[in-house]
Amino acid sequence: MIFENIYEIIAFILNSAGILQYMQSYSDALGISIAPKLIIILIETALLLVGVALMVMALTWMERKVLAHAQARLGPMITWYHGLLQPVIDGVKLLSKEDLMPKRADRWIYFIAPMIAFVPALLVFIPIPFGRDGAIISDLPMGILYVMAVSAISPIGILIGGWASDNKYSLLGALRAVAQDISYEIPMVLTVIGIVLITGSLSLQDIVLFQDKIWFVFLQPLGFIIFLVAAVAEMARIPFDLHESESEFVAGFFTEYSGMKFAFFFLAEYAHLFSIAAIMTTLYFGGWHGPMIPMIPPIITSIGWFTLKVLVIIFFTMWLRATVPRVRVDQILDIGWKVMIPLALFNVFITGLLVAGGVL
Amino acid sequence: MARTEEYQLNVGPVHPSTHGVLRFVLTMDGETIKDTEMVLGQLHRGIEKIAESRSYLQFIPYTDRLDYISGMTNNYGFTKAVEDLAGITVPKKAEYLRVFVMELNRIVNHLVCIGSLLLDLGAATMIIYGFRERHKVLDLFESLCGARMTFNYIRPGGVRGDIPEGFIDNAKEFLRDMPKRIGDYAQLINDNEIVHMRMKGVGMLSPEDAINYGVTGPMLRGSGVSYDIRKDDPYSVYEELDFKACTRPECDTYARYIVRMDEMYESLYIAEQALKRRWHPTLQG
Amino acid sequence: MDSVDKDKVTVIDATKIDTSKYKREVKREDDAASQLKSTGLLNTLVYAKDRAEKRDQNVILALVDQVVNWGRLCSIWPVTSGLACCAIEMMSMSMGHYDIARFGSEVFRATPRQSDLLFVAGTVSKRMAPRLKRLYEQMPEPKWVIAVGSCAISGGPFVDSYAVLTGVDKIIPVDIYVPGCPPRPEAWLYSMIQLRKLIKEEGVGITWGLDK
Amino acid sequence: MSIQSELKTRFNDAVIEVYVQKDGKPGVVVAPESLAEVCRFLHDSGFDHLSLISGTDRVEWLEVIYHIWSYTRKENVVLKVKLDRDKPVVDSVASVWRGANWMERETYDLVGIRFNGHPNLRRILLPDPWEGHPLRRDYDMSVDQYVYIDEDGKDVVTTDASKLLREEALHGKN
Repeated sequence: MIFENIYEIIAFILNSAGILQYMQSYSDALGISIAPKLIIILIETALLLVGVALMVMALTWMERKVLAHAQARLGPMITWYHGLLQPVIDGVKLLSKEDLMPKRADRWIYFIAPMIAFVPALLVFIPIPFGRDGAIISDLPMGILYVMAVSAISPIGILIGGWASDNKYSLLGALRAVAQDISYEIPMVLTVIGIVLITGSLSLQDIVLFQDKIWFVFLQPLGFIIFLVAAVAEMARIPFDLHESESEFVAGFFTEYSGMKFAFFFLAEYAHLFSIAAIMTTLYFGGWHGPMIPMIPPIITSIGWFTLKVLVIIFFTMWLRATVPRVRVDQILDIGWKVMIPLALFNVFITGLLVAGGVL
Repeated sequence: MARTEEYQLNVGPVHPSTHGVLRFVLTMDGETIKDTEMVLGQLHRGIEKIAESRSYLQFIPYTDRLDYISGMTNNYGFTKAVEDLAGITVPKKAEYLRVFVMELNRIVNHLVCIGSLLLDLGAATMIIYGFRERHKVLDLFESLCGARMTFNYIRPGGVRGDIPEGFIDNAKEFLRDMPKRIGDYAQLINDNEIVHMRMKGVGMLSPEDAINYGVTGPMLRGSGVSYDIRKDDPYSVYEELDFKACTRPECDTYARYIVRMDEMYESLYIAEQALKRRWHPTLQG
Repeated sequence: MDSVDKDKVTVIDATKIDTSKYKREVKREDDAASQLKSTGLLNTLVYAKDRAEKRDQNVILALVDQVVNWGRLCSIWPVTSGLACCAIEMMSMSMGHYDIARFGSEVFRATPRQSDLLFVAGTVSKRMAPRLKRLYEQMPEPKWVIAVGSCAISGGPFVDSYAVLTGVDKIIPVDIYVPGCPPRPEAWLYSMIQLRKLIKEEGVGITWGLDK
Repeated sequence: MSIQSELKTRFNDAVIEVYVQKDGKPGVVVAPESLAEVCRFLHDSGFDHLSLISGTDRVEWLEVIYHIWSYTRKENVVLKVKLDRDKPVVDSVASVWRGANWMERETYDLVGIRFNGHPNLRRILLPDPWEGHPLRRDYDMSVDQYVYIDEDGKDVVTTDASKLLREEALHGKN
């Protein structure tokens, strides 16, 4: 069986279990024939939410463990096996924590900011192919454009969150974060142009299928380096973690946030980390491509390969965090505008020449 | 027409980069700091007033709590003053032991300093490595005097007591291992491009300014002034020991960091000499 | 150094010590039920039931209580605030040697809004006292305070100084006192364990208003 | 030529007493009026490092002590100024050594000696409205002063503990 996307997979499962026909006839009788489709979409959304939440939890645990072991420590140990339940526990605690709001905060914006930061981080996953044979929510024809556009919304949440807190640290942190996000968005998009020129398609699925012989890392080495630096900046990881910059602005834009709202920002941060690593895998490391193991359905194997690649990239960023210090804000913008963008343009130029010459 | 305005930003007294209770009021123009006003006194404990009602021996524990990372050196400063006042001569044995513990304390101090510097730059790993070695020194000190930080070890006329069993072996082991550790730190920090970006050309302090402001220690030597009180106005037995004053001419934060790194090697060398001389068969008194 | 009398140093061979007399008798429970009970979740259930009976409370509520308390006691995030000497030992505690991260507490939040625990680590001078009080007030409920070191408990060696507040409990409520000047990191860890016990006993209803 | 005799020949009347400290360093007692002049001369003749300014209450008089070191000549000199207890005023040397700025503020804060011509003579360790100078012998230790922060973020000093302390602490129920 070959599926187009997860919708079809869910529909197939429900169909073979006989539930779909039952639902269809029931809703037809009620006169709302669209209902089964909606239910499937809801299931899909729930799957995405749960998947991302689980991944985020795994990432926070991984971050603490990787950092601890890099620093000759142990990290969380007592909550279940090697502290595996630590993220769950943190969630429970943050849920039960008092939710403070500063007296002079802009209440409505203060309330909405964490959602604005969190939702785009979730939406980015829609066109990303997690595996072969339809492990994709929707193969948008201009997927890469969609990804870039949606992930550019998150900084707005950060900005208004910092603004609404009525705190100088928050505001400065937010301004830094937005300045950085915007300056690194541009080289990122420019490097993607190189890939699009080669594949001739904006669809992420096509980009992955193109890489069955050779990954784009080898075709676009310069583009990859620029993308890597920009990705680390977009993820807001050390050395580019000006979003938080703890030793300067206490906790950056979420200085005033507590309890669940803070947890949302936290979730958004790690979901963003995961999404950018996923995009990087898709664009440069051949997405779900990898040796298939017999006896296991290829969809599972390919998702496994995809996850493994994503985790390796994330491990790299964690390793960076344990090793290097933070770059200053003027230096970060200098790098972004004076080095990255010209290099990215150069990359587009070279790629265009090669493609026009028929080399690639 | 846009209007720009300077604003005030309060940093501290509880802030991750103040490491204790220091407070600045910064006048900022955008991201640029235009002026700094320091507000001190959040840790003013009135030790001088307390000293009025304490005897000389009673006051030594308070000196541990002045600069709480280098208690031994503070002990020595106070004890030296008492000895000068009372005209006490200290046996050579004790002086060597004092020099030994003070130099180890200097290493501890520098480790914490470099660790905190990197912590403020955003790299948390160095301070953890630094504290690992710090614990080894503190274990040595603990075997000497029973305390990890507040030693009360150096007393007028000598030290509190002689070394315990097994101390020399542990000390030798530390002295043997430490150069490699410092090499590890250098590997972690020195060749890091971001460290250079953050530290080189930052915090310039010209030699003239440094002298005029009365700056001393590694800060002064980082500004290229080759002055080390252990060499130029020697106390204790530093006159007999062989070491050099580490200086760097660059006057920036990186130079001061390098001076501290170099000084750790020198301190190890001094400590080794002190240990050797302390148990030299020909040592009299 | 070569003249040190090596014979004086008595070397203990660890392999020759008879350890059998130090071994504690461990009672092994063989039946499946008690083994299950010793694993986390069921234990929580049993404990919740006991509590509910003791307090005349709804079992479901007691269970929620348990889960929330479990979350709180395993994820205590301290605020980055050091006052004096003890703060250095606080740093020691979070470093490799002692590693408070094992208890899930290595997340030293710089902002009081996201932290649960305030270590009053060091001398509280009169000038610092109102600022410390403000820091405490900025923390969201539920919050705990551990007063560490003799200075924070009573003024310690500086008790007769004009500039030192004699005991931080005069301005903020303190849950646990750790004596020492400064206390060893082991003592800090012990205080963390005591705090966990305290949170375990403290019903979540106190802050949720459901206990009454 | 030792620095003591150098000072003696140059400032004949201003140098009141010449002595040797217990630690062997040369000490000079200077008249308060000519302190700034002497310091300027010392600075110009190579004594470029001011280690410490400290104030002492000697019951009959107040004393300010300057520890000065020369990097070029590698020698120390200790200056002392004796001041009237009722009117402790001396010239500031902050224009000679900029490092003197904070040390003079500290001396003002704790001992209550005023420095003429100091750019910013405010308390440094204690909050501005603090009553009395603690290192004076007549400082009243029986009065407890408390600090709290008012609406504008300024330190306010009061003897009324109820503004800062908890009720339990005030009524001894803790």
